[in-house]
Amino acid sequence: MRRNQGFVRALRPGQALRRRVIEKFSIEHLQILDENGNCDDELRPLLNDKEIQRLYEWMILARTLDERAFKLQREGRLRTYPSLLGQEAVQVGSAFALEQSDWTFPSYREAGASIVRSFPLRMIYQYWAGDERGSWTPQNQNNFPITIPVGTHIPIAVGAAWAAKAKGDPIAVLVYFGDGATSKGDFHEGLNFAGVFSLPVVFLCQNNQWAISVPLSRQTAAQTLAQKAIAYGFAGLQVDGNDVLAVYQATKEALERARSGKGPTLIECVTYRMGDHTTADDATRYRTQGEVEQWRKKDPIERFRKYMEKRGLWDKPYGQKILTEAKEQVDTAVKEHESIPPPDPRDIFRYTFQDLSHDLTKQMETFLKAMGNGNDKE
Amino acid sequence: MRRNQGFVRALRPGQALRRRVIEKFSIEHLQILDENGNCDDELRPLLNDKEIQRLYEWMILARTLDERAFKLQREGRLRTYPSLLGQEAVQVGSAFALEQSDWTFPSYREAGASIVRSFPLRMIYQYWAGDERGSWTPQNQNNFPITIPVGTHIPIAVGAAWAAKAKGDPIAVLVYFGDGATSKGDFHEGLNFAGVFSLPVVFLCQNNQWAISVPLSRQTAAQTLAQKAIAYGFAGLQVDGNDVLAVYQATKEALERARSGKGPTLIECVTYRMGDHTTADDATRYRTQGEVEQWRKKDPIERFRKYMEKRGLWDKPYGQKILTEAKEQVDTAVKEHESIPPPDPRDIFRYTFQDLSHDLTKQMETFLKAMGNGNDKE
Amino acid sequence: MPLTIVEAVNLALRQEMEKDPNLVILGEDVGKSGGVFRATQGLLEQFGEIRVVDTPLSESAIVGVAIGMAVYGLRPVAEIQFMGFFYGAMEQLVSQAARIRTRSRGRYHCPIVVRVPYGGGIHAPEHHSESMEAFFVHTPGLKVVVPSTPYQAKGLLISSIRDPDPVIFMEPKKVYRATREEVPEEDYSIPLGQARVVLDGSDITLIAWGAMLQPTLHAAKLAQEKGIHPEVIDLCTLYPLDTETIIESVKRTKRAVVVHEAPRTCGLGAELIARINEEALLYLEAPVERVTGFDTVMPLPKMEHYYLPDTKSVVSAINRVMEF
Amino acid sequence: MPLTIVEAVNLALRQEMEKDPNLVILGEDVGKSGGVFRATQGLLEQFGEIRVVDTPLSESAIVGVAIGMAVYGLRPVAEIQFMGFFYGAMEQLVSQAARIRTRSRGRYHCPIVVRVPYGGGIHAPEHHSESMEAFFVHTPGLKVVVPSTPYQAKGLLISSIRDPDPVIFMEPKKVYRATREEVPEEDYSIPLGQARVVLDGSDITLIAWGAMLQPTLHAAKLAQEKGIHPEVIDLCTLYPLDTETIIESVKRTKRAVVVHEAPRTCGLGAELIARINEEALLYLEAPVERVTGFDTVMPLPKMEHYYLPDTKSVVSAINRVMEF
Ligand SMILES: Cc1ncc(C[n+]2csc(CCOP(=O)(O)OP(=O)(O)O)c2C)c(N)n1
Ligand SMILES: Cc1ncc(C[n+]2csc(CCOP(=O)(O)OP(=O)(O)O)c2C)c(N)n1
Ligand SMILES: [Mg+2]
Ligand SMILES: [Mg+2]
Repeated sequence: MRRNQGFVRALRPGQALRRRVIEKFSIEHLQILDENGNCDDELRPLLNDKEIQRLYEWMILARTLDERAFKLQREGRLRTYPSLLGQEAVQVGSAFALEQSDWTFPSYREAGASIVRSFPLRMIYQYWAGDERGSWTPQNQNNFPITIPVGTHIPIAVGAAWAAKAKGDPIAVLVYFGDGATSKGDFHEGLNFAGVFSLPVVFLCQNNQWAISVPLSRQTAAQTLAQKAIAYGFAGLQVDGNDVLAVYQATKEALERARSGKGPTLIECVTYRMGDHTTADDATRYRTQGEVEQWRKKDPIERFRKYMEKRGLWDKPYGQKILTEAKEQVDTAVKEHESIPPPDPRDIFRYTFQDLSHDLTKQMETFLKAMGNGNDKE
Repeated sequence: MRRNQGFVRALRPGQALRRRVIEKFSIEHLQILDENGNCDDELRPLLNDKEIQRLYEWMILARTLDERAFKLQREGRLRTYPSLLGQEAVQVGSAFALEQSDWTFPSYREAGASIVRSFPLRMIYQYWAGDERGSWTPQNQNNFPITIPVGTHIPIAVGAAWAAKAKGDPIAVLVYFGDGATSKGDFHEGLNFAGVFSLPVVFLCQNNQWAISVPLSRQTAAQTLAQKAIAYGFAGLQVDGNDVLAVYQATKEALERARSGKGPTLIECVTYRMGDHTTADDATRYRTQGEVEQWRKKDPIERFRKYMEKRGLWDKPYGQKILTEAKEQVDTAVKEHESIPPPDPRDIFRYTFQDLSHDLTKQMETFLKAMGNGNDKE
Repeated sequence: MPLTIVEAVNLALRQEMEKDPNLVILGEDVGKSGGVFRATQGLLEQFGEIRVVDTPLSESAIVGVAIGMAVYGLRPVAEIQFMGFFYGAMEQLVSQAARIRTRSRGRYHCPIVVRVPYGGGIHAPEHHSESMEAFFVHTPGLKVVVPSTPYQAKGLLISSIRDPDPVIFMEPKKVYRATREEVPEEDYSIPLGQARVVLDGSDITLIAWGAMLQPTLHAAKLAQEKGIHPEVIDLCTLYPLDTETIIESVKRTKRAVVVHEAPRTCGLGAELIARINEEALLYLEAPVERVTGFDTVMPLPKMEHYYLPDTKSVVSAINRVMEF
Repeated sequence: MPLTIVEAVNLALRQEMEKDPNLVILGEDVGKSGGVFRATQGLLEQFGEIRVVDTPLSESAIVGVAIGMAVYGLRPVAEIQFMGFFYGAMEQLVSQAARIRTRSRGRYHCPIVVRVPYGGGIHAPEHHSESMEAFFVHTPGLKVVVPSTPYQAKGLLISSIRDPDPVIFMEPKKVYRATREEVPEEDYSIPLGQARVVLDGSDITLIAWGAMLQPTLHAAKLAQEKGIHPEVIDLCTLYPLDTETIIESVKRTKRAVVVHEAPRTCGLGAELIARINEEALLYLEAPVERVTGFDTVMPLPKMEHYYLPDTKSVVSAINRVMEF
């Protein structure tokens, strides 16, 4: 067995007594669907045909919404937007495993997860068009707004899990982040805290191999990201992130462990960022087309489609129908979004505190007066 | 073999194919001297009799200096002071393994290590008496001043290691910190960085079981602190921190690995803080006398003395002589320290930048004038 | 009963915890040991481990976890052991706590209190004497409160706990036990955002807060003996600032001195002068003086008395302004 | 040759790296991709992986490691990708970098430069538009530099790199590519701590820095058409402040306006007003005006133009002050 490297050499026979192995750990990898859509039936999650199709339909919708966002940005109708292309399985599979009462803390790349959490498509466009109203969470939902400062939402998710446990609510918290986030101090402080108090939280790392232009090899010398859980004394698992069934199964299991008081789990989903980091990035500057092509072969949707076809759950007409419906939903969302009247400048001040402070009232009035005096900067 | 807990249950036979173990790790514990001073000769480091005695003499000096510091504080001749009592073996054993060209980055509890690094005893008292001149490092030494914000010196030590590697200097960096420090974001960012660039640095954790009143069980859910190295892809080892030979041997080995390009090592030294956190603390508020007594049996100096006696390297006269010499050294150091004239108030301004800024010159002159005008606050 | 500031803080915490089951306390050493200054003494015993939490040594997580608790519906009161260790929690505070209401357009808010002992003068080690209020005041979305007496401490802490937005509650550790004052058992609160006039006067306005109030008052008394009648204002809340009270006073006295421990440049004193300049310039008969720390690191005990404003330095500032 | 600010930064880095083998660059995406704004483009290719380091996503370690490199004898130039992500590095900056010379009594010092694009107006996502200079200026032991033009950028960056103490080099990303200006190939440096008078005038002093210089200058030109002659000062170095130049000017013009993007309260504008109050009060014929961001979070693109000072808001401030 492979020893923790380095001290192997130092081990000579007859040292058993005072130089001994005191802890052993192992990290597992889970794949249920291989790249050709062949399924390991031993592991297949208990999903009925309709649910299988829902997974597919969410992934198609996620990709459609994402492609449109990209187009809109290029047409100047959205600001900088981070594409989820290639990560549909991680996002849909994990979100599909959640109960509505569970909480999610997304980073900025999880449009695919939010729609499964029934966050309005319209508002996704609204947010990326530069309108704060797009990060308002509908009342019946337990989703925290997206977080841009990488990793800073992790301790917050842990705090929510702490509160849920203290209140005895039978829910779990799911927090999304990337491979780059695992290098941040907040990742460490958050996971460590969750371990110490054995909190109902699932840490879902979308290891898409890149942090803008920085490859995984520059984020860590560890063989896997899943093994970071060992540092915190809880379970870690690596999953094929382009296998929607594996992601679903692992997340489901981790959420159940969380809800039943078995503590946190770190799930590393191995996937790939097929697009540029954001619409403001150009990935050809730092990675090869060859690498991208290798991953295209592992496309999460195509793989799942093959599986469904084998099971008789997919045929051309069905595929066509789903695609058309997705396009329609996205069209409607874009229309709705673009017909929303511009935000009220007063909103800049209104939400700083529950009640406007004296200073803010004064600043707002001066500002509105200036606008009135033809000093409106628009 | 003990699996990464949690997913064990999920493993059913016949799942080998898609659910497989991809990584295995183990953590070792090293002890060379048992609590009765019996030595595992297979592991005994290559130290001659004189060196064995030096280790003992340094430990006696460390303890003597520490006991005096405590007394001086109680007499109001020192400010708050953090005792190293019980941690003599970790500090002396590790520092003894260093070459003079190596660098150390202490936290605040390593008076025992600094004296081995030939830091003047006098200045240790000076610093804890509240005089910055006590944190000036003698020119020929590569010791960074002590750091009080827990863990913040870790990335700095890593930066020094980075520079040494870049310059091709054949040296290693040793950074000291406690069990509490392992919960800080800077611990994570620093160790991760060192792993990614395979830097010549040794992370020495003095796990003394307590962070002020917070026990180890509140710092981590991990079975050992050594296993945190797994998260960073480098070697981690747990050592009996009250066994000066084990600490010396592990540190020596890790330093050699560092100097020969084999990268970082995390060494967890299991020891105990026999005293209060500092002279401002009262440990009886949060821990039992019973626990303290258990650890007194493992006293690092007494254990080593027994070993030396067995080897004929210790007898009463020798022990007496060493103790007397230590007391004399400490007496001299205290005298020297207390005969140092008070610091020059100008020093408050002088070291902010290489050259006094216009503002600071003005502030200093105003201040000196005020003092002159009988407004001297002394 | 007569209490010290630290006892008043403890009383406020206990009484609010009795009232509000959602109030939880978290921080380093707040439980078993009752806090390094004993501010949380007895709370673990009374309320148990779920409501009084000794945390790992993780400033960023202490504030971050508190934010998550608040978003979920609890009322966390976090403690950062010393202000010098707050820097590690700045990102959580500025990028998350202070913005949640704004960025979620009111859907979520963040009713946390972060208690933190601040300031110098207790001969503490390095990094234990910071006074970084200007950082917080400059950060949109935070309220900043500093009591100067036991009575103020209880009333202001209760208001801070009940406030729906994030509050930094700075505790002047130099005077934690300096004086005892009658503090009612009964529930009372002191509204945030209001300064108080501690001494009425007509010749010059002295503005201070926290531990600087005592030397300032003392200097005022000495000035009175010389026939100068200073008005002394205790800010109590540093943000939102009670500009009105300050301006009203300065318009009457036409002179002012601001006293704070923090480094001079870009300290809160500068903002107070800016507001006086904006609203009372024509009333001024002398430049507003600042008595502050230097633009240097706070020295270690042997020299910290040189650094901190004290009665003498306030007195000479008063004289300079009066003689201008 | 005519360069933009970002090209001038790149040129300064390249030339200093050619001169000084101890100069290393580290940060997120500074290597292979040449920086998200291309400020470090081509440096990895020319100087290799040991001198141009793509780091993990760890702001605290980026600054902390740079400190260690500097203490060991290198000259690190670290990049924090956007100022909004600087908070995570505050503890390293304030508790370590800014204090090393003081606490080691000169035995060690910390010649690091931290480059950081700051400010709004590029329709960036949340947290990408911060302007937190007041935090740095309030921290003893740091120098703070902000270029406003390509020529200034090269000369000031070279001085910052050669400076023996920690320097925060704030790059106004809004004008990174706004204008081209002749920037000499030759080695030249612009001393830190000196403001420059960009426009001579006699009626009012306008003080700005970085991206705010352009709207301020533009407003000044418009004022000239109305017969008002503003003097415009570009601070260049925010700490140490060139108080002399400011005071000398205000004493002549008797009026002043300060312009900055950062929130108003406790911004650097307050400090400038405090210094004018201290040294030129009796010369003032009107309150010094502040044209600043609001005490709110910088809005997202749809509304950020409401937040940022611009020509119109500076013009109306000039009018208010002149008509006072
Ligand atoms: C604290 C912080 N530092 C830097 C950035 C700039 N930035 C935005 S995304 C990103 C890379 C994040 O990589 P990863 O965590 O893998 O997530 P991914 O973008 O791949 O989904 C960086 C450096 C940021 N947003 N926050
Ligand atoms: C960042 C930071 N937070 C809090 C403190 C206050 N404090 C001083 S020592 C200490 C405990 C440190 O425990 P550990 O790391 O185990 O070292 P030990 O004191 O046991 O040697 C704490 C909380 C500090 N110095 N720095
Ligand atoms: Mg990534
Ligand atoms: Mg400890």
